Amino acid sequence: MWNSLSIVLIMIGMVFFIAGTLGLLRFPDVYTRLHALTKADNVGLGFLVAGLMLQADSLTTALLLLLIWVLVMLAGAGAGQLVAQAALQRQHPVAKSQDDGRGHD
Amino acid sequence: MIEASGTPLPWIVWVILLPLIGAMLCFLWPRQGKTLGLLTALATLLAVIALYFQLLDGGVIRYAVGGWGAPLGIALYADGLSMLMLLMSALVGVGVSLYALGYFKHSPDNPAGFWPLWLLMWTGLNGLFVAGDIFNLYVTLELLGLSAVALVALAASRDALGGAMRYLFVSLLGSLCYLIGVALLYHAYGTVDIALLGTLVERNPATHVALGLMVVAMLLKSALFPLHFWLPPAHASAPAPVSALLSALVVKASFYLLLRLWFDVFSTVSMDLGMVLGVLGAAAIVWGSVLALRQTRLKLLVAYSTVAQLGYLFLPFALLSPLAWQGGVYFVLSHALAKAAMFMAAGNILAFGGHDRIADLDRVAQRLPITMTAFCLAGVSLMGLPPSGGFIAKWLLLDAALSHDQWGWAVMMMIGGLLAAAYVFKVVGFAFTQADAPHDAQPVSPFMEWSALALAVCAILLGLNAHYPLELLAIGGPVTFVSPSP
Amino acid sequence: MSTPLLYALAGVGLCLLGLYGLIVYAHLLRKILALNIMGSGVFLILVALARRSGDSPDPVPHAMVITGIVVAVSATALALVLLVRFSAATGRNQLDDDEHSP
Amino acid sequence: MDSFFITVACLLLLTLMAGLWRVLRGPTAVDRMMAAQLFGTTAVAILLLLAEALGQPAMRNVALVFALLAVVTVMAFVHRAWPGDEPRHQQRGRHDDVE
Amino acid sequence: MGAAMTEAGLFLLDLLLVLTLLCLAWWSLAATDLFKGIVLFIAFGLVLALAWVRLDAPDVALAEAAIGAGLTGALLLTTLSKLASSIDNPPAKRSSPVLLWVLLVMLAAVLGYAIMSLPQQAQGLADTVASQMGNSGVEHPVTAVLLNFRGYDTLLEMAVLLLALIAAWSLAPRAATSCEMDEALTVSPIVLALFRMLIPLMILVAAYLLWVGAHAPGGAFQAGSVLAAAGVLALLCGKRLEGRLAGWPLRLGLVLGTAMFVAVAAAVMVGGAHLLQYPLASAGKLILLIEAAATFSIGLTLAMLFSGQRPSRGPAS
Repeated sequence: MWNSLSIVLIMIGMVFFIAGTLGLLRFPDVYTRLHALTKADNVGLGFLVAGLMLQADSLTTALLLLLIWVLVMLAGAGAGQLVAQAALQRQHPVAKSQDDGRGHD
Repeated sequence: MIEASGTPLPWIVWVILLPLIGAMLCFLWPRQGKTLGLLTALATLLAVIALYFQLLDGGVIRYAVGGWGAPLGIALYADGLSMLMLLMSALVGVGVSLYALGYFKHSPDNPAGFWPLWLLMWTGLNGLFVAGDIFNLYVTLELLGLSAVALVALAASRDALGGAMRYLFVSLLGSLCYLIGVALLYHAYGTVDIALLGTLVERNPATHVALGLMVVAMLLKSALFPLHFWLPPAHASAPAPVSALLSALVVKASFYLLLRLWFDVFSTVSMDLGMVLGVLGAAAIVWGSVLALRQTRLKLLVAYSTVAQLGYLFLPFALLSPLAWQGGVYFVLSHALAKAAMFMAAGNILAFGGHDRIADLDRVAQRLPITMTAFCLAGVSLMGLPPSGGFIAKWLLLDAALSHDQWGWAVMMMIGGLLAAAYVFKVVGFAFTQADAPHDAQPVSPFMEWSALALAVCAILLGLNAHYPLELLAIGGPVTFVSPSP
Repeated sequence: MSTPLLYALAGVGLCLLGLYGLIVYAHLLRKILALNIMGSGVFLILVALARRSGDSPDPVPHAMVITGIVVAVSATALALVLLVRFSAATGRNQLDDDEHSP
Repeated sequence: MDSFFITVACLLLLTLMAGLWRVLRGPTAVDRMMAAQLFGTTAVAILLLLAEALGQPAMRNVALVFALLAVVTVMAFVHRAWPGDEPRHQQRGRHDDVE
Repeated sequence: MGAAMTEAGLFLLDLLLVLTLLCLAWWSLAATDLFKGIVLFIAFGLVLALAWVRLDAPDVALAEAAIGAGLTGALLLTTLSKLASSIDNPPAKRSSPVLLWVLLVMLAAVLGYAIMSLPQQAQGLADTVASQMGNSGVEHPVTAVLLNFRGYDTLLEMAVLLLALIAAWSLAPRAATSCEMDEALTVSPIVLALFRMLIPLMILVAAYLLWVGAHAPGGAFQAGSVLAAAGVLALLCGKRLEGRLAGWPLRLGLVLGTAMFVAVAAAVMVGGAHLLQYPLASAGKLILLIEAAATFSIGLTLAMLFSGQRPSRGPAS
């Protein structure tokens, strides 16, 4: 019973990871890609951790898993905010991506 | 053989710990760097001398760090060969320390890092000379290599930074090659203890590959032709005391390590490589000397002379007689003293005139007589004229070559000697004459002049007391060092 | 192919890639990366082969690799400082390819 | 159950490899950095799965360290290595003159 | 059947990991853009940590994770930003002569052959270590090797780290103008507060890794690296070392690890024991003492190496 539940949860997490990667690959500009990324970070890992917590043999393990998820979420949120803000400040174009600036300046 | 226990002071430990402690103190109190550095240098010299007497009394020393013993723990090991290297480092080290007292007073180079870096380098040197464990050797090798790079970069000129960068890459590449060898040996025999490996090693692919990689690593680090490309820029652009240390000691450390591996680890495996090393050595003698002769800058000339002189060290690998090995080790000692003195003298000339263009040396001989005497005495040893240490070394090598009718090697050595004479006299000639553009003279500290002279005199004295080093070498030396080879 | 062997051979591959990069690329930062990759390859060989002892791997190579990583980090840090200094002094990020100075 | 975890770990590794395309392709530095960030999360997920499958609790500590330190690289990126950062180049030049 | 599936899955995982590693290494070296190369190198570190885990080397994995995620990336990116020009596109190459390729292929063949010729099973020192664990003062084999059986290596390794710092300081220009990173960028206070919150957590995790090292994977270097990451983050968040601490207190902190190691190693010799021969009764405590000092110094040293310049004490440094 618990096993099948955790299988389902992990599968859902997996789907989010795949979706996040697809978003990273397919979305047109920095901001939308950032959006896709945070999905994978927060939701995907969340389901995965939930699935694994059902398998955990002790409370400490479960809490450690939870802590890891929270940390990844914090880092993802902070980093996303930071990158988006910095990108806006430097006027990275929305929607249509520019060519790689590094090679030519 | 004695198991050195705690009761007589274990000097083998203190020759490593003293410079390390000194380095930390110099880092903590940079303003007292000179005093602390000099005190540490003297203390280390005393510890080395104490270890020397311990060795004379009790023979070869094996010390199990942590009391574990091989294969679990790390062993320290000192025999006559290690002792000679320790004594050589201590002698050159004290000389250079005295020299540095004067040098960094007026030089534009950054003095703050010199003392801790040099003492850490000394830690690495002594640690390497008494290590009995191939992984521990890797760590000492890195300590040595990184400190040498940092010392070169103290000069902060464009040349020095470039030279240091190249030196760093070579040094790290060599260490990694060596480490692959360590990995193969450990996984083949389950130990990294040199003595144990010596009994276990047999002919198999892993051993041969390890041998090949470790030999190449050491050739790279000791700059044997054609892997010498990194040495002249690094040695010539470093501050003078550093050049002296690098040419006198650091390249010798990797040569020593090669000897250790060759005789103590791989002794049962094929010695076919020996002839190759000998030929490369001979090529180095000619190539290095010719390039030295063509240099227009004094420090570069001295650096290329190091490339040439290192070639002699590899001749015994081809000559394969105990006499030749004695000659090789003797060469290490005499070259260390002579080359340190010569670089220090070159440093004096550079500090004196503000440049080291050989053609523009302006009556240096008259105005810096002590320095010029040091330079000439060192030159005598490099050329191999009696009664210098270099003469004894070459005599032993020649004797070894001629007694086996190997005339080719003897001719190479003669040519090398003549070329050495040519480049030394080139400098001496310009030193006596007046240059087209006479230059102002900066005062040179007496510490710098007298320490250079002292080391040069030591190089000569080495020729007058040849039997002491050779007797010391016999203590626990590899079989081929003392008895005729089959 | 057994796991230790697979990873050890991958280690060999990394060593050679690193060596190639070190020799071929001129930019000093690339050379530093190459040395690090080569180092990782050596460490991989050491640790992979330690797993041949069955259930509990041999801890000695693990300790050696940790020592090696510390040394590698120190060397990398030194190399990077040197690189920054070199770059500031010369305005270039590569060494002159001819080996004899003046 | 273990084989399920391992299969998922393999799949995650595949998504990581797919994400590499974004690093290679860019086009901007931000894209590359973000893809690397996603790798970090994927690596954490793989570690947690393997910890369960192989019964190695120490791997969770590795995952913890990854999760905890992920911000450092991003922060360094945003502060120091943003490409095309013109003011910084001018400033550096001035600093060199001082030396 | 489950076991066979697991085996097959693990083999697939191994193959994928190895493949990814090699690709990342290659792309990171050959990247047209150095920034891309660095990002790929960071990813390489991540995947390498997974490889360590697969090889049952959690200690190494922890070290790789701590150093790779916390320091290497930050250090490389900072260096890139300080270079005269960060453009190397296309990468300047020396032509690779046939000789080089011959050399590489030969080396690959020879090394591969040597490795494959090694016995499939080998104990190494695993049994010897296991039999002496009772005398080591700790319960985790890797810590026992690092701090006791081969403690002398670790002592010298601390010296190497100290050396790197001294070298970096002797090379770094004096901190004349504080050319720091905060110009032209305002980070929102919330993010800053969030990140600052993470710093104490990192210190806590470092302490945990230090403590757990006595009986499980962890230890001084891993803990020190996490501590260093906390320091790097603090530096990036704009925290600076107070002026009065920048002189000898800082230096003392930097040498503390090495000094404590030397002191303990030498002090145990007083009773006639060998260097680093801890008395069995107090071995565990002495090891923890050394590790605690080492963790502190490693963290401080790595953070200082990142900062790239010696902190100034005021006008007369």
